[in-house]
Amino acid sequence: MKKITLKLFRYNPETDTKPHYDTYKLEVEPTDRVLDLLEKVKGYEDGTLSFRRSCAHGVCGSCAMRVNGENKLACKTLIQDIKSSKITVEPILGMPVLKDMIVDMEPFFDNYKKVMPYFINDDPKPEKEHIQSIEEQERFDDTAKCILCGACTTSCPSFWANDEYVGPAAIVNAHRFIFDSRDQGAAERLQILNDQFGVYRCRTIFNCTLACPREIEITKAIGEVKKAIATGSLD
Amino acid sequence: MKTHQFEVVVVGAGGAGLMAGLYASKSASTAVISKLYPARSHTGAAQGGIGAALGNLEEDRPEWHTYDTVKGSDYLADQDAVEFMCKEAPGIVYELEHMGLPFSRTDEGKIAQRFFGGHTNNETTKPVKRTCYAADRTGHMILQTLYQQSIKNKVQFYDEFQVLDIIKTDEGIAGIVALEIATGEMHVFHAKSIIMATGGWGRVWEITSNAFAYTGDGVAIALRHGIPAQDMEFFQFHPTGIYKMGILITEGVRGEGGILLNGKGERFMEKEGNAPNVKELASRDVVSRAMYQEMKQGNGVDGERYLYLDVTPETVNKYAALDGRTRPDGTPYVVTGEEILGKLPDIIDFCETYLGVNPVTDPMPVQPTAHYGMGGIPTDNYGRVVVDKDRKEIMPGLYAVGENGCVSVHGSNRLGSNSLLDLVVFGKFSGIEAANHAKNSEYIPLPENPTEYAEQQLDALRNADGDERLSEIGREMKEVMFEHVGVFRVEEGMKEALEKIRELKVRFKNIKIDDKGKQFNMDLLNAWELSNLLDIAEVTTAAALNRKESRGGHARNDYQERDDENWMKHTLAWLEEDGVRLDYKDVVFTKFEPKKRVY
Amino acid sequence: MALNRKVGFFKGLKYKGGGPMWAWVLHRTSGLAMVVFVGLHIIAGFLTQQFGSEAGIAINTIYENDIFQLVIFFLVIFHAVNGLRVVILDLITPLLEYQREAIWLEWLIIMALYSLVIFSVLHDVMMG
Amino acid sequence: MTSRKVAKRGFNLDYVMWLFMRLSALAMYAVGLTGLTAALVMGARTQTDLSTLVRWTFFQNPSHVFSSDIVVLDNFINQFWQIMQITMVFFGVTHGLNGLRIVVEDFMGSTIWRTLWRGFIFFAWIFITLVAIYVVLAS
Ligand SMILES: Cc1cc2nc3c(=O)[nH]c(=O)nc-3n(C[C@H](O)[C@H](O)[C@H](O)COP(=O)(O)OP(=O)(O)OC[C@H]3O[C@@H](n4cnc5c(N)ncnc54)[C@H](O)[C@@H]3O)c2cc1C
Ligand code: HEM
Ligand code: SF4
Ligand code: F3S
Ligand code: FES
Repeated sequence: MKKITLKLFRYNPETDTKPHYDTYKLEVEPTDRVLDLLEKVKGYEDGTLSFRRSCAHGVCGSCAMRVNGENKLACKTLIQDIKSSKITVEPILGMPVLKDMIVDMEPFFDNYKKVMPYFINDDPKPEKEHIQSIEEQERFDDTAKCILCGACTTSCPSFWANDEYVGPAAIVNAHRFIFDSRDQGAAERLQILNDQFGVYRCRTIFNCTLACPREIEITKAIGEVKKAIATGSLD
Repeated sequence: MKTHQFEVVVVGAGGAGLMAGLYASKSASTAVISKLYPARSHTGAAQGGIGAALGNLEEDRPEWHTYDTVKGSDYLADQDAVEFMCKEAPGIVYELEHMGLPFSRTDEGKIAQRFFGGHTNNETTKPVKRTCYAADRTGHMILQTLYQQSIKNKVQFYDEFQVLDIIKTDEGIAGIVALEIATGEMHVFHAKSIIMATGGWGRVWEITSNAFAYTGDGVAIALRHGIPAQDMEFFQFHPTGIYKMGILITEGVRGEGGILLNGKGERFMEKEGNAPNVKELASRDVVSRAMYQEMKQGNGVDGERYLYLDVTPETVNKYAALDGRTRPDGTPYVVTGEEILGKLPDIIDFCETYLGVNPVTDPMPVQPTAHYGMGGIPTDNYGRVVVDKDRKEIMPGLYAVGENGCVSVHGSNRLGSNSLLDLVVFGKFSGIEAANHAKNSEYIPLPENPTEYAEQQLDALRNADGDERLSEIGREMKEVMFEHVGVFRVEEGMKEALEKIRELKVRFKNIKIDDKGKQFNMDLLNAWELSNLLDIAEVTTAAALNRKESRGGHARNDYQERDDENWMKHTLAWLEEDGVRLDYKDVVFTKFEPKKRVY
Repeated sequence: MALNRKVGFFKGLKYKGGGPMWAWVLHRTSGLAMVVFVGLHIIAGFLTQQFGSEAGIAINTIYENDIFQLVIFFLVIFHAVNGLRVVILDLITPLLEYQREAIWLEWLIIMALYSLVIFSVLHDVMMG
Repeated sequence: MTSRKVAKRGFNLDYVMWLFMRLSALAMYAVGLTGLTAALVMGARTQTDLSTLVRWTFFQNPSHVFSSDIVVLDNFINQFWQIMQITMVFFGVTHGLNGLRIVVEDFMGSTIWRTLWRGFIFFAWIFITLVAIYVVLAS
């Protein structure tokens, strides 16, 4: 058992005009997740606390939040991995806050949808599977891991500065298809990303890569997309 | 209140809901309604893979798959449905691949396949590589792929809308009522066909691999409308959940050669009475029970309630040599740490994050975890809800697929990798069927006040100003269910549990809801979800109490044998004012006579 | 009502992004500082040269100040070295994997160069 | 792995400027290092102070370093160094002002202020470049 102070961002649109912070003192196990603490507060202290969660083990992407100033999945952050005994939890930046930790994810999904995030191949379907070598599959394996949690885009200073930027998550998902040897939509996607608010808004700041709970090499993926636009080659 | 009209409304955007939505939207106006963003659905948590007899690595046939599934189900599955599913399997896996699903590949560039418990070559009875996978995130890839295709095909989504009720008038199903979570506003979806695909209810139990959102909404809503739930006593406990947390360690780990060891370092699965033939690759109920027995005999690690799952190369290679295991080309099976890392990246990540253990160098502490509901809303092969015991009476316009439906292809125990298959196969056919139905029928007029019942429920909760804490009731339910309606069951325990559930239901009327607002009132919705869990817990316990035999996921200490004479039948349970009413329906047999199940 | 999504500069600075984010912030600041510095310098030179303007001389006198020099040298060195890191990482994508190492290396180089500067400036000050 | 090609994309200011920022950075390194080496070779090694050395590095103009101790200024008074100076000025000023444009556009939506800033930056660019070139050629 360990004593910690939990400081939570609170905002209720129906009663508050501006946000404030609430502080709770809790006894926790070192192996508890930040999500467990939120559940504890919600369950036993204040039922109005609102946040999204579902899978509780870092695969659904519901619970991206700022934990001690850094984007994390609340369900993938253990107390023992946080150095300080004071834990501050706030909503992710750059999206409108709707209530407590809940932000409006629509702008995020709108950007995602802009890059045509779906498989395109108009050839007649083969009788069985398309043949794809192990190496060809590994080419986009990293970016196919994305769970659309939004931690990357909302940690990107370029996105904070200009929210018209499609953001790293959208580029990651474009990358997943651009470099899929079975896909035929690469040219169109690159066209979309070669835009004022496309891939060149990325300033190689790396916050995204550091924030990604799936450990996707986002900046590298963005770099590869930039290179594909510049050279016209997908290798 | 807002009203929308769609020919087909799909409730739930997991694998089953998305597949149904995709197919329905080809010919009918379709809306997919989900309380989570589609990409958050729990299908994304599925790890190991999807079963289909492609035979990419060794000989395999859909008939073998059928037999294995029937055997795995302890002969309780309806064999016509199983045959149908296993025959469709290869085609549908190719279809997923054509949608862009990034499967792992064989050296030849085909879809890779791995071992999974209970899948065998029927001629040699050796395990067969039948489970198609994308590393250890097959479910994630299926969910993403289907969501992507839905975007491509412009399927209409209503994200973060919680469905609270189906509108059932004397004439039939007229639509559903949903709450827009962001605003607290009620929406009525007037529809000709409703497809329920709301997933499972593992949150009834304390240790579970299931998401917070797995609260059995679909089944509970159906129960409240006098629709029975089938085979609810059969709930699968997966052998390998992370100790205390329940997070799943895929069966794929054992498929890749992982070994279960007890506190003394013994490989207990090879003991007589467990599974001397296929050992770790026996079907899940068998392994879970063996583990439970080990722990009960004090063979847990350090006397605690967990065992080791060991996939370190030394252990894997040692036992692979003892078993004489070979690669497809006949060379001995030898793995390296690299290879394990490549095939199970997420598992390794989970273990490092939550346990601080690296599976490539250390064994993982595991215990059985509540995983999958074999039961659900009874349906036929086209997802149509069948409400009577003679399979005659279907409820026009109502469909159920995925984990909340019960076709039944899993009987009393599901084979690993058969659920993802179930989702896409039956999702597809119910989507087609629902659209057909819509084309050939008229809208049933909405009643005067369609949201009345849903609103009553919510208001009752909102205004409940008692002193019971939601979280406390939930905790007590989960504890008693895990203790007494878990891996092993006995009469007294289940009676105690049933009593407890009923007591909790009474106490539930006296809860206190802190949040009185409209927007994102998760407090209120969690209360509503808990009421669903309580209903399901009651039905499960009542059904289990009545089934006086051991079969598949339902193992009783007081009736240890399978009793085909009296119990080769599906349970149907109705939730009524004064408790649960039970009845039974026959199992469909085609080819396979019940045999004793040995692995 | 939802809260405004705008993330102001200072709110953004509170994000714990680590080395690369601070490098970016400094890069930006130093870049802007140099624009002002070089811009004024050119104009000052022009004024002095063409019109013998007092203002031009005044501006250039500020530049002679030791403290000012220490600051501007830091900014220039940082901008140049960090800029080189960014250029290399951007143009040779596979190197992006080594970004953590790149940050270390960058600071090593900056420190080395900057100590030369400090040494030189102090030396000048001492020697009068 | 099969090699796949896609047509090169059309003109996009942000892409061009992105590339320009990087190339001009490299160009400035090239000019700067040449200037520095030359200054050191030609005597600055022993005779001059730091800020003068930096002036030689970035802008090798005799009038820019009126107090220089470098004895043989003549070596710097030729067309080669004039071209070097103009290159430096062009790249430096364009790089810097485009940097300013990027920063401004990051923090400013498509309002009238953005247009005004763009105009201001454009004229500043023309003005400073011309002035600097004049200084180079006139001295
Ligand atoms: C950890 C784990 C690993 C697994 N691994 C495998 C595997 O390897 N192979 C295999 O075959 N199977 C596996 N399974 C089983 C399988 O993944 C699930 O049974 C299956 O994904 C269920 O899919 P579904 O579409 O029915 O439900 P889900 O994908 O969970 O979707 C449920 C949907 O319903 C929505 N919903 C629920 N309630 C409401 C409501 N009231 N109103 C509106 N919407 C609602 C949710 O938002 C969600 O979109 C695994 C399961 C788990 C938990
Ligand atoms: C060797 C010298 C220099 C190098 C290597 C260099 C490198 C760079 C690089 C790589 C960028 C990145 C732009 C981006 O992220 O898109 C940049 C931006 C910038 N540079 Fe330089 N630069 C140098 C000199 C200068 C000079 C002399 C000035 C000023 C006159 C200047 C002003 C700027 C500004 C204002 C920015 C924009 C900052 C931003 O976008 O955040 N730079 N520089
Ligand atoms: S790339 Fe990573 S951080 Fe970004 S949305 Fe995907 S999973 Fe989340
Ligand atoms: S943080 Fe932003 S600027 Fe690029 S490297 Fe990541 S997208
Ligand atoms: S709850 Fe699913 S990612 Fe945290």
